[in-house]
Amino acid sequence: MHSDNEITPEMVRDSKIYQQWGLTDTEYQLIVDTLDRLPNYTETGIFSGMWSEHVSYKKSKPILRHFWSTNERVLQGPGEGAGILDIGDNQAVVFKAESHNHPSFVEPYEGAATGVGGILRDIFSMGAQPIAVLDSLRFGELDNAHTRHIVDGVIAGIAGYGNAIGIPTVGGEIGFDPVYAGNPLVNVMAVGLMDQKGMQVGQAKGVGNSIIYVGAKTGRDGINGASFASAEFSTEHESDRSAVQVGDPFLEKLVMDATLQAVRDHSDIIVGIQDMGAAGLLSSSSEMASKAGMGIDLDLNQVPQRETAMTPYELMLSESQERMLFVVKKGEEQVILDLFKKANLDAVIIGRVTDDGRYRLRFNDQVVADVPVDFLTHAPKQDLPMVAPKRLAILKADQFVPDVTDLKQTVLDLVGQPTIASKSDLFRHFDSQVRADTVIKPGGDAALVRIRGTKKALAMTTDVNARYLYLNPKVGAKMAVAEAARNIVATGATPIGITDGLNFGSPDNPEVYYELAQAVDGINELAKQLNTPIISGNVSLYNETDGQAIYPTPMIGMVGLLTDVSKATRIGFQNAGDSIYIIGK
Amino acid sequence: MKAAVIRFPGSNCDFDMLYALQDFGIDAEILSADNNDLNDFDAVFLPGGFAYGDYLRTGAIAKFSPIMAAVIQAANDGKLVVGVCNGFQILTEAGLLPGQLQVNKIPGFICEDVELLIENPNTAFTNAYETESIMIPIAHGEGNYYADDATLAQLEDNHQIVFRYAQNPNGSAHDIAGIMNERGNVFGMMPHPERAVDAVTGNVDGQPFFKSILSEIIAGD
Amino acid sequence: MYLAKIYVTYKPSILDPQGEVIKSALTRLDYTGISQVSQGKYFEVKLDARDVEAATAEVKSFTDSLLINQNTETYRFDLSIVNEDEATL
Amino acid sequence: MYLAKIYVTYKPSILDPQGEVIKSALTRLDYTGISQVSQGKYFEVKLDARDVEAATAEVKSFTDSLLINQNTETYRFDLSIVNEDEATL
Ligand SMILES: Nc1ncnc2c1ncn2[C@@H]1O[C@H](COP(=O)(O)OP(=O)(O)O)[C@@H](O)[C@H]1O
Repeated sequence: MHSDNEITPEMVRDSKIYQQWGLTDTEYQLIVDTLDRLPNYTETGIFSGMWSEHVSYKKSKPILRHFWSTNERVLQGPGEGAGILDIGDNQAVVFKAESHNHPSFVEPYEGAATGVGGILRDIFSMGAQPIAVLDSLRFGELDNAHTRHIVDGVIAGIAGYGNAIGIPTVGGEIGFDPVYAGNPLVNVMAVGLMDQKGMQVGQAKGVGNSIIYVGAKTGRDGINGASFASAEFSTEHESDRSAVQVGDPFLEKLVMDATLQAVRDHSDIIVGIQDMGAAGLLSSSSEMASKAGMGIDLDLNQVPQRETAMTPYELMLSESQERMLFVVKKGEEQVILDLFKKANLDAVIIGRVTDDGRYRLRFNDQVVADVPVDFLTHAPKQDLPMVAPKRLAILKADQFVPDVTDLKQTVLDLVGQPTIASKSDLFRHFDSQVRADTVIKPGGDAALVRIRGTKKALAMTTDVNARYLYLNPKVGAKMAVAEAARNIVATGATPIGITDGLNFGSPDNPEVYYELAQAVDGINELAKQLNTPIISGNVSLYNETDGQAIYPTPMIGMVGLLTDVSKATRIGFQNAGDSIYIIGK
Repeated sequence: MKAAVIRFPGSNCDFDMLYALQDFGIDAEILSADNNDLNDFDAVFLPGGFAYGDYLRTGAIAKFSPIMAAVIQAANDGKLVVGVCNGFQILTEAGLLPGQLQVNKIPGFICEDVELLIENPNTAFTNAYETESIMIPIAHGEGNYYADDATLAQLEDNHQIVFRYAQNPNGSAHDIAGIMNERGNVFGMMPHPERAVDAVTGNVDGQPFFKSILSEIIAGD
Repeated sequence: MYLAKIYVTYKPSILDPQGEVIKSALTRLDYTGISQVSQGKYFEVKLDARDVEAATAEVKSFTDSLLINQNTETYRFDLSIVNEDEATL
Repeated sequence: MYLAKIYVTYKPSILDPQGEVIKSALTRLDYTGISQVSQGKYFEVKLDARDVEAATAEVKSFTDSLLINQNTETYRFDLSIVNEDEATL
């Protein structure tokens, strides 16, 4: 087993191990220059984790910056676990989307299940009670055993987690196209409800305050096999490791209930809450410190561990599920520790907030990392070239003119397509009614969930037709927003906000980068017209197989507010003799 | 007159049940499965969910939680004991109701409205129904009722089968959706009547279930 | 320290839907020679006990009361002696 | 006819939530000597094959591709020869 003693900073430099972890020579040199010394093994590892696209958004940020995310309702825009909108009566709605595309391809059940677990943590770490889950799924054509296996696994995974934790899966959308055969998309969105006074943010303020680790023990789950150094430095068997996280919805239910109770009863002593998502303990702790303008000092020996002989690198990068980080006022820790203990959960103080702006890790009585936290959390931005895809120049708007000779047959052929056919065989596996608040279940235009104790209800939907974006990224993106808004309006609700899941190919391809920029432009344009700010979202890049990118697929998740739930409109015709109208042109 | 809704770690329909009871004017509260005393309560409800994760077998771990001795005592005292979904599974594991709930015949969780036939209208759980068939949602992966032939014959003979599925969704023996004990005070069913009490959700077929229970509790007071 | 390996299966009279589903999936995948599949549970439990008799009694006791449902399941088990700090399990 | 008994367990690095829950239930039930519990799956599959080598290859193949999740699970199996109409399984 390797330790930092064995692998010297010089070895890290000379072996260029950092390249396998995803750091470029330029980035490595920047670290050397800024630290004014060679980073050691652990430090190199944490920079590579924090500076990955997945965590830093270094490639997409220049585009995402343009998102319009302020209006009279916005209480929290992008930058926290999830965005928050005011819905009156001192209540707020919280929502966000997350992708789990790659894990779901490797291991459909656990990939999709942990996607649900992760997005729910984003919601309850804000102090909100999750009230609904939605999904947006893309698979290859349903004509082979492998795709069926993925579809079945993903559906069972979403059901397995959502049903067990007791949050209804109320809506979603599913499409099939050969471009997704080697790269399915699994996006999940969660919606939560909170009292505005319970709002929590993920910040580590106040010198001396305690960092408390809560929930599952840390194992080697999700430490990226490909970039992991074991091949070079460890004799341990690769097959004993797992690149895929395993979810435990039962544990997460306990963590969720205890977290919400802590927020309800002890908001005066809780300074911040953050879930451990991508790059686990590392990104959650460093971002909390950086946002607050503070430093942090962690003792890794205190981290509850599920496996033996874990290194600091592994402890920091592990993506074990069902873990949270709390910052609690100095001297008040016992209250929180007791609360979690009562729920049979691990809760331990693992460190303190400092005022020196350093990110410092200790292990076995040694300092194993000591770097400026702001530097760690701010990857050098990259401005990438973009160019309009060639296909757009040769496509004419009227290129395809359907030749319909037998209307009846064409209609039958169309409704026989899996993408168009009813999805009830799939969504019947989701518990859409637990919590007993679901007014409109899957099968309608948008889902509708009432807010108990009020007359209000929240409408929610996920939509995108990626073929339109393939033909015109900007117009296609606008159409996705428009479709979502139509679905919301069809329930009687008024659209109030958007989250998104931007699924694209490699940003290093200037054509893909162009698609991303155009799609964001399009979303923005329509969002402003509809007064639906984009308050949260997720980016998933590198969705390619054999150099072939998926269609640009920016999933739009939209939420609407219905002030009087008795006015809800449903999809079915209500009475014989009612008139039927077509609205629009 | 007071009702307890037992919350096992992993219960997730506890509030749904509580609200449904309260909507019918029943004084109800949620009680953790760590308690061991039900003396103050006249009726006990075991709600749906996944008690202790149900990893081993549904209800298997829950049957050993501290509250269960008190639940058994309450049942023996003639108090109403009602289990819905996971609650039904726990009651069978604990031996308060015969049989066992197995994995659905076609494995997989199913959530949809199903038609139930009211098989015995003269029970504490059905006496307010004026129709013979109702729609109630199911939401389970292990609702396939099994009991040996002798037990099934006994259930039939004693009119202990309270609800049957009109179209069997899960492979249950004799299309069983809900049964009670011989004495008629312990009852379990897989479908969720507490999800069908509020007009805004589009289904009120669960209302007479709670009205029946309410009148029974009042009568017993 | 003892290691009990406990094998739980359905009683012969009980339908095993998972086994059926697996069998038909295998047949779809062209494993044509398969005539029967049953799925059960497998537990490994490490326990301390005075002697083999005590360990055997304990395994029987907790398997009967917790690990299986006697309505539908049955089991067998082997017991072996293991080193306190043996890593595998 | 061959009978394959296949024992599936989690890889050592994988969290086994089942095992933990069962262990704490057993401890609550006063089985105090128990130090570790893991829950796995147990399959019995009856199959026809030309010879032991063919049967072994087939069991490996379908276990890898269907019965286990290679990311998280590992397995071992025994093979025995059984009578066509042997009742038990
Ligand atoms: N496409 C997007 N549109 C708007 N906001 C986004 C988008 N992608 C990410 N964000 C915001 O950036 C922040 C970081 O996102 P992410 O890394 O996905 O969150 P997490 O911390 O849960 O991993 C979040 O506040 C998120 O809402």
